[in-house]
Amino acid sequence: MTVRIAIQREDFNLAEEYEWLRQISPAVGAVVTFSGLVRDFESTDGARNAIDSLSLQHYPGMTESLLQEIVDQAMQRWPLLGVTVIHRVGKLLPAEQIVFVGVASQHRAAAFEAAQCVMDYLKTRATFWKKVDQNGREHWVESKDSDQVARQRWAADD
Amino acid sequence: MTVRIAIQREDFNLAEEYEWLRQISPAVGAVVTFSGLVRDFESTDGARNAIDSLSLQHYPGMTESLLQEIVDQAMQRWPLLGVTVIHRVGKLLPAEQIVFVGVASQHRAAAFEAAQCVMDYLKTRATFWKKVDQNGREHWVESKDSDQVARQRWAADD
Amino acid sequence: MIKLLFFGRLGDVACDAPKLIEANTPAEIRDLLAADFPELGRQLREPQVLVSVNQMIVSWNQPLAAGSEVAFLPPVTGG
Amino acid sequence: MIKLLFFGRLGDVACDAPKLIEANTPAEIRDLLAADFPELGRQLREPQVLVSVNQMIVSWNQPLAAGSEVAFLPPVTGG
Repeated sequence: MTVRIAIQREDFNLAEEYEWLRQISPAVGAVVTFSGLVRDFESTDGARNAIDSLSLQHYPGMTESLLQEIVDQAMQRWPLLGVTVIHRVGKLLPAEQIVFVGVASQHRAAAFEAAQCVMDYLKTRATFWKKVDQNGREHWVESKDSDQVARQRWAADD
Repeated sequence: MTVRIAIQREDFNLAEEYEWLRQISPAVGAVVTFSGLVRDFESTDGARNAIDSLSLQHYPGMTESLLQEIVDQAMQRWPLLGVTVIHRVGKLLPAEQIVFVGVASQHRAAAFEAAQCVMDYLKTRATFWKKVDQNGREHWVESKDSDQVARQRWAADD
Repeated sequence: MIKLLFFGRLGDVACDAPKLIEANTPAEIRDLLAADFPELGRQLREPQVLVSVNQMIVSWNQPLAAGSEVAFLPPVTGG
Repeated sequence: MIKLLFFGRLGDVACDAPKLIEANTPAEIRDLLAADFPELGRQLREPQVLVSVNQMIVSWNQPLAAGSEVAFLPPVTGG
């Protein structure tokens, strides 16, 4: 089992991450990747407001431990061969990549479920905070109830 | 909504497929990719037998229609922005890519679920047949009950 | 005439079977083939084997028009 | 002394708040801050706000050792 966790300002390269995951073992039969991108708008109370940029803050040290804990839980639950989690911080423009989760496994069900579970936990537990810049006015993003609900799907492991 | 379906002998390039999906719209917030790879062994009755190669046969014309139908069903069920399905045919060696499913959506839940659903249907409905070459002896792969079970998760749409 | 196609493992046992035949339903084709090719007939009767006419899955009693393409499909194993 | 960290929107309202303080529990820190910075005090009392000591989420009554790092965490919004 091979794990790579990174929190970085720089962009990541999906092709490199995928090649790393698929070569972990000749037993890899399934690789699932998730990439989160900055949308060009924010939905607030049903309205769509264009955004200029996002700024991502995190709690250095604690974030790394939490991501490791989330990955450890996924490894206990599914037979995985490799997991990668990358999260960017700093200023990000629309269409940029924010987050990557990649999972390699023998079979597809484990790879799909583990990737989705890691994302659901990351969204609700990892210490990142997002600020939106709209036309020079900044505000912090509110957390979403739907993310809490998504995480509860995996609650057997809590 | 943009769809790309291909059945081909040639390999595919995950990076190109991903770039195509992420640029479909500035509203894309989530891209999920699934890649299926040829494992270097086959599990039969609990035993692991090394394989030399796979040969993939399909029913030209019918396979394309079935894949289109599977994608159409996913589009009706989830708010998707783009879907790609690529399946290779012919002779494939261990570690080679067999199948790609990519889904772009505004939100991650739709992208994850649609990608997994498309794969589960593809496994049980699309007209592909796999032959294994083990040490010069060929045999056709048996279908797996677990794939039928996986598909039944989405049965509300059947 | 009806055009016949055999996929997957059915292709191996249908090597010597005719690829064109006269018949009114897929079930009749199956019976005709079983008479001359008992192993093929046995496999075509397995409940998991599906039949398509002009690339649509149909019942074994579907009436056939001249020129139809009938395919015999063992359980699929792609992906 | 206890080192204080404020994340997300709490960082904005804690601009002028001290970053070092003497206290026995996170709850006591909250009360001390609320006395001088009412808006910060109000936000720290919101039930979704969590507190960590040395990067572990703890209860508000966790006893603090000298040199601890206490962080106030609004609901996370990464990913």
